[in-house]
Amino acid sequence: MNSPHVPQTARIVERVQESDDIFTLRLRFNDAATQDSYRFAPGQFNMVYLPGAGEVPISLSSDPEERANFAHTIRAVGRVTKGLAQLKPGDEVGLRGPYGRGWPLSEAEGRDVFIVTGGLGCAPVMAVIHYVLKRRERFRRLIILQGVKHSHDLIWRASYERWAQAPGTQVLLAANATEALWPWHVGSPIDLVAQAEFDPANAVCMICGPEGMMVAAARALKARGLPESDIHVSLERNMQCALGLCGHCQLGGSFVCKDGPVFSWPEVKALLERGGL
Amino acid sequence: MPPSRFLPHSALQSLIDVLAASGYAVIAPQAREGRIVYEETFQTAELPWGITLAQAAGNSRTTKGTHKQAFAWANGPQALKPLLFAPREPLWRITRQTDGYAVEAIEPPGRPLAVIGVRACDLAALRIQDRHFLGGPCPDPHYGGRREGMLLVAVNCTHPAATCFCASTGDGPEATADFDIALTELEDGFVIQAGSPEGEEILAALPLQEAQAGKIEAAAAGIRRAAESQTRAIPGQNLRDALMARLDHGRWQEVAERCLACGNCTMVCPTCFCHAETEQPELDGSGSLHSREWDSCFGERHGHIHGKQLRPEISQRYRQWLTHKLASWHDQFGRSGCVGCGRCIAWCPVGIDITEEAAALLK
Amino acid sequence: MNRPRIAVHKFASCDGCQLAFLNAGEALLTLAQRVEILHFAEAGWIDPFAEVDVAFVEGSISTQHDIERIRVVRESAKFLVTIGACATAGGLQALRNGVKEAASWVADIYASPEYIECLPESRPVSAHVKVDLELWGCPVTTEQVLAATASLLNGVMPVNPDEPVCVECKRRGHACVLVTQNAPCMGPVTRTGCGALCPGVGRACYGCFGPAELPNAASMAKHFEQAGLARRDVARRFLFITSTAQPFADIGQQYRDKEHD
Amino acid sequence: MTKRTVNLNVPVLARVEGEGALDLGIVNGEISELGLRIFEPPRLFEKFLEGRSYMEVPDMVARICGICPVAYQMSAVQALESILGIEPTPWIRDMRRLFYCGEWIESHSLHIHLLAAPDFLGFANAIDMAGKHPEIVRRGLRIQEAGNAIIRFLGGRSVHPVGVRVGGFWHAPPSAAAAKLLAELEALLPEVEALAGWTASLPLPGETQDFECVSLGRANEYPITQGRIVSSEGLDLDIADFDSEFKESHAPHSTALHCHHRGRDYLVGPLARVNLNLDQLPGETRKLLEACGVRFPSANIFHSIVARALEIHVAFVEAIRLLKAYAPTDTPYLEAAPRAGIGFGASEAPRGILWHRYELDDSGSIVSARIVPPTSQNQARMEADLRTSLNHFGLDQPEERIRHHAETVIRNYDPCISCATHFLKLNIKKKA
Ligand SMILES: Cc1cc2nc3c(=O)[nH]c(=O)nc-3n(C[C@H](O)[C@H](O)[C@H](O)COP(=O)(O)OP(=O)(O)OC[C@H]3O[C@@H](n4cnc5c(N)ncnc54)[C@H](O)[C@@H]3O)c2cc1C
Ligand code: SF4
Ligand code: SF4
Ligand code: SF4
Repeated sequence: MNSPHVPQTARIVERVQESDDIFTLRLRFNDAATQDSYRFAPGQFNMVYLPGAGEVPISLSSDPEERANFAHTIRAVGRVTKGLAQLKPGDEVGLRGPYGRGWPLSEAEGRDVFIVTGGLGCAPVMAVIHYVLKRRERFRRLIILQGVKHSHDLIWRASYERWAQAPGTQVLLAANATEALWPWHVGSPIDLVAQAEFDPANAVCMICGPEGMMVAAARALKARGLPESDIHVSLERNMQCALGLCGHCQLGGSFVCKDGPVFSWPEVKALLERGGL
Repeated sequence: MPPSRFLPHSALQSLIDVLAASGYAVIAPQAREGRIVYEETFQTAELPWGITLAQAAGNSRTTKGTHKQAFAWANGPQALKPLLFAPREPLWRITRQTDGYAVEAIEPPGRPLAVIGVRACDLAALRIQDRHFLGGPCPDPHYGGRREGMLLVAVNCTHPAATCFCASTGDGPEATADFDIALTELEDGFVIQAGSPEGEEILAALPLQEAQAGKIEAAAAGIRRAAESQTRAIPGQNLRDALMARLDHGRWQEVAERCLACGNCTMVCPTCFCHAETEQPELDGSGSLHSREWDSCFGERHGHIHGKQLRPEISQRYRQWLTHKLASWHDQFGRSGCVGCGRCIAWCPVGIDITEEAAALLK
Repeated sequence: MNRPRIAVHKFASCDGCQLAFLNAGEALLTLAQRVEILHFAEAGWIDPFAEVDVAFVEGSISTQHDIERIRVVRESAKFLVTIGACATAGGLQALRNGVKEAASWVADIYASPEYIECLPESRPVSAHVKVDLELWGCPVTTEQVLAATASLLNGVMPVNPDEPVCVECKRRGHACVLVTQNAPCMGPVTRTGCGALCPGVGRACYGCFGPAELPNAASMAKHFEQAGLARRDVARRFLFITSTAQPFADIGQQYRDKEHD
Repeated sequence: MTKRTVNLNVPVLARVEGEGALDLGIVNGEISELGLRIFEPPRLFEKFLEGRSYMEVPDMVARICGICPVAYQMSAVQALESILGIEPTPWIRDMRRLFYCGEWIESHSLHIHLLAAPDFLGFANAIDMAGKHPEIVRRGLRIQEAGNAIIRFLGGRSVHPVGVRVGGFWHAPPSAAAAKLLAELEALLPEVEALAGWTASLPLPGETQDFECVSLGRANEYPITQGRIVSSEGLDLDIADFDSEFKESHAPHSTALHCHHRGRDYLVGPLARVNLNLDQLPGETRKLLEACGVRFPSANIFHSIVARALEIHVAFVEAIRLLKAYAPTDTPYLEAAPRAGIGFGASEAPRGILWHRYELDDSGSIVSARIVPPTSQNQARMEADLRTSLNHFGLDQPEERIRHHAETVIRNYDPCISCATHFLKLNIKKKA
């Protein structure tokens, strides 16, 4: 039986501790043919299976052009992710994927790309940042707006600093609480939307983070004149199967696992603004 | 439609025998512990002869009546759903190897079932479940495996319960499609009809009689009466926009005071498909079993994302259920998720009535 | 590699939860191979002060000595799991809590009450020390305890299902006793875990696994009353095996206090 | 030390298995002080039974003991049915006997293998013993599980079973479940037969003592669920008259009550039962008994373990007989309107007579409850035995050996104080 429920084994080739509780696993399918034919788009995710514990949806955080392996950047928060955090290079996990609809990158070509992330949201958009930076000529300005709860949650700080220097790139960082010598904004990332330099008539915005923050960011962007249809968000819902069968990820008429996780703002606006759905 | 014929009660056993001889495990209704269940059956004597069913909101009683029919009741808490979408089943197993793990898919036990006594509402629900489990980009092999070999013997409903409202959803009481054989029960036997080549083949092996016009008319009248006798109704077959416009209605709070968040309505609903996956690691560390089980949008797991419960209130969970069933279902399946079987009304311990709630919301 | 060390401690209880281990059959031998058991009096290991990775605690805290002992257990364990209704909610013996006459009961029963040391209330372990995992049930099942252990051995926090009994009842295809018999079944507000045993034998659940995740105890109580139960009988449904667990405690109290309304 | 003896006719607490300790004083080579202390905190069951409905009693009293909940349920329903005027049908009586057999098998096998045998073979616990004798321990665990399976068949689970109600059982299990269980039991029977001989072959201490055996009897069957109270000294008593012959007192060093027969200690439990009911043993068990080389009645208290193994066999033979004849019924229970009255129940828990007395008011609420469990009946006997056997053993022995012997003596009774089974604090005060 060829069952879409069943994961394939993959091996950890590298593990990087990004912060206290965030780590990146570089993985490779054990089966060479599977690895060779594996393709994904930024914004898509895999079901990562910790043997004996269960599966969790995790976005792909590496560049889709890398063929030898791919990466997941994971925050250890609960049962499965804390278990995944204990794995070492050489250990095996199970994987199924990729699933879902990724970011609208072809739509973004030739336009400003505005990336807004909050909290843990950075991982799913990391693949986009890499993607745009590697193909810089295809896009106009790149604005990266990242908000974290505490400044020490900011991972890849060196990268942000480097990107901030790159031409046509603006980096805006905010933290609600900070250590000494935090050179960036203290407070909500939404405050920084006003400082972003982009052309609302010719930009695509991609937002990822807690729902409340996404709602606030979308409002602020709209206030800057960006049409709602150019705003895209990546959603999180409980996912058991990621095949559109288990019903846990439903939001209105959509299954986040297959119709999302990336949605255009008008598709989900009404439901997200209300909450409890 | 091929012509209707007649199967006297006395020859019903031949239907079971022919099905069994064709390799099917025969599942048929039986009266047990106050309700109707669908279980493997060998003898017509095991059928609920003379049983009547009285249902009301939060209430279901079977009694032994004086009549001589086997199908003079509306439905039990479950029919096809557990036979196709198993309440709990293993999906795969891993075994620890010296270096890593081996993963092995677990096949569902393959045994073709012939189900006698399927109602029109059950067939409508089946079409939805078929579409959900088999119609998407990733068809479910477990559901699919069971569905493939299944033979359906429908029985038109002549005795709806007070909780039934299939006439208003447009799904019954007559089975009009997707069955292999359909029966309509009369005093002394059944008007019988094939709905597929497989059904036709089975019929050919039965000692059938010519159905006289009187019998055919009596059968049609029975079904007509069944539709007319339904007292409940859903206030409209497409409530999508009306309900989505009422997400802040005060009724949600009101129903939440009564609703136990027990999930019974979702468990008995023939169209509900939610399930969760579970893991059972071996104590000796040698491996682990991964399974799935029915789950409900009234449970914690359904709205859990780490650090947050998306629907912490009973009002939100009830709203999720009702708006999914009657509103967003239209986006997913092009129709309402309610087939009018009334199960959620009868099996809700506190008798919450979907037709009444929908009506109150529309006010 | 060192095997993880475990201890099983007993406080005021019937011993039934420890039987989850002792009745495990072959799995008991497997367990003893995977872990090092340092303290488990009923099974023959005595070292109450041993430092362990996981301590399982059965029984409620009901004497001053118990309070001191549970603190030691907490300090010497990395992970503390309560097993059963006594350790998790005070147990049936917590029925004495808040009863005015309870103070005189010891004197009524014992000839030399001065020798009997006993606090006025029987309380859950969590009332005194931090608990890492609470396994409900009176008693806990072997499957529950071994699944939790297997998960911990795997380095992962165990899943602790909290859905209502009804969901499991329906999975198993039992007849609903509320709907078919008007029986005062606690299943809709009770945590799953037993396998829906009571409805499975045709009787009402009496709530021995404690409250489910989002129990609407008020509606349940009202329903029992409408179904013909006297208020004191409604109170007794909630004030039973896990009488200190919320919201059972409040609803039970409410119905007991207003017995004659 | 003076013991105050008090007659208790007020409701009495339910007892406990729990923490036990032994206080032993030795002066000039003589025992000056000996007290088996049970200090499990009291749980006051009999008190909070008051005011509850009679229908709740089986679920409540089960919680007194996780090891013998069936016994508590069976004594209780007997007492309550006698008040309500319910006369159980043959089906109900048979199923109660079957149910109870499950508990004997489970409890006896657990005691033999997990608690007692390591003493005789020199192991600290059964897991260590399994290292050397894996097949013995595995056999024990299998037999124990068979007992649990019988309880589950009628009760849903083996600890605090839910299948019992006043009047009978909540439901009659289907025939298929009975057939499956029967097959399991039949397959295990040869192992059960081997077990008896194995217990008799253990290096058991040998001395005999003089004690009175008390059990149920005169029921035309091996006593399990019912009977009159009989003894090796000719007692033959209706269970309602228990108080006329037996007196409970509170020893200050213990949270358990001690029970005496006419001021003397006495023995209840498997050895007492076998000694008093040899003529009621099934033929197959008699054959086993004769083959095992131990002569019954036996005055060697350590033959309790052999008696236990023989009773496992009795329970298997009975369970197989009852399951072979099993058919579900439409009336698994009888109902009666509540009424006021006083009723008594006594059955043979694995550890001996478990006696209950209840008073109901006319609405069926409990007015008072009294429970006398076997462990409190054996308490005085255990202390007397300790005195005798320790003297015999030699009080000049090293402390460690005295302690081990004392523990072995206590454990042999299978007292239901879980810690007395393996957690014995011995305070030895030796004076020159
Ligand atoms: C499309 C998508 C992409 C994601 N990408 C990333 C990522 O790149 N990096 C990252 O760190 N996290 C990501 N998450 C969140 C991640 O899935 C959760 O943090 C993780 O499931 C928590 O599991 P847990 O067992 O550790 O937590 P627990 O709280 O113990 O959760 C128990 C179970 O609930 C489910 N669950 C809990 N939280 C979520 C959630 N947020 N989404 C879906 N199911 C959940 C899982 O089945 C989980 O095992 C993503 C989520 C989604 C839906
Ligand atoms: S919603 Fe209720 S009436 Fe409609 S199909 Fe489901 S169970 Fe039947
Ligand atoms: S509507 Fe009824 S059946 Fe559904 S969750 Fe609420 S109380 Fe339970
Ligand atoms: S159904 Fe309820 S009372 Fe019965 S065993 Fe389960 S949780 Fe306990």
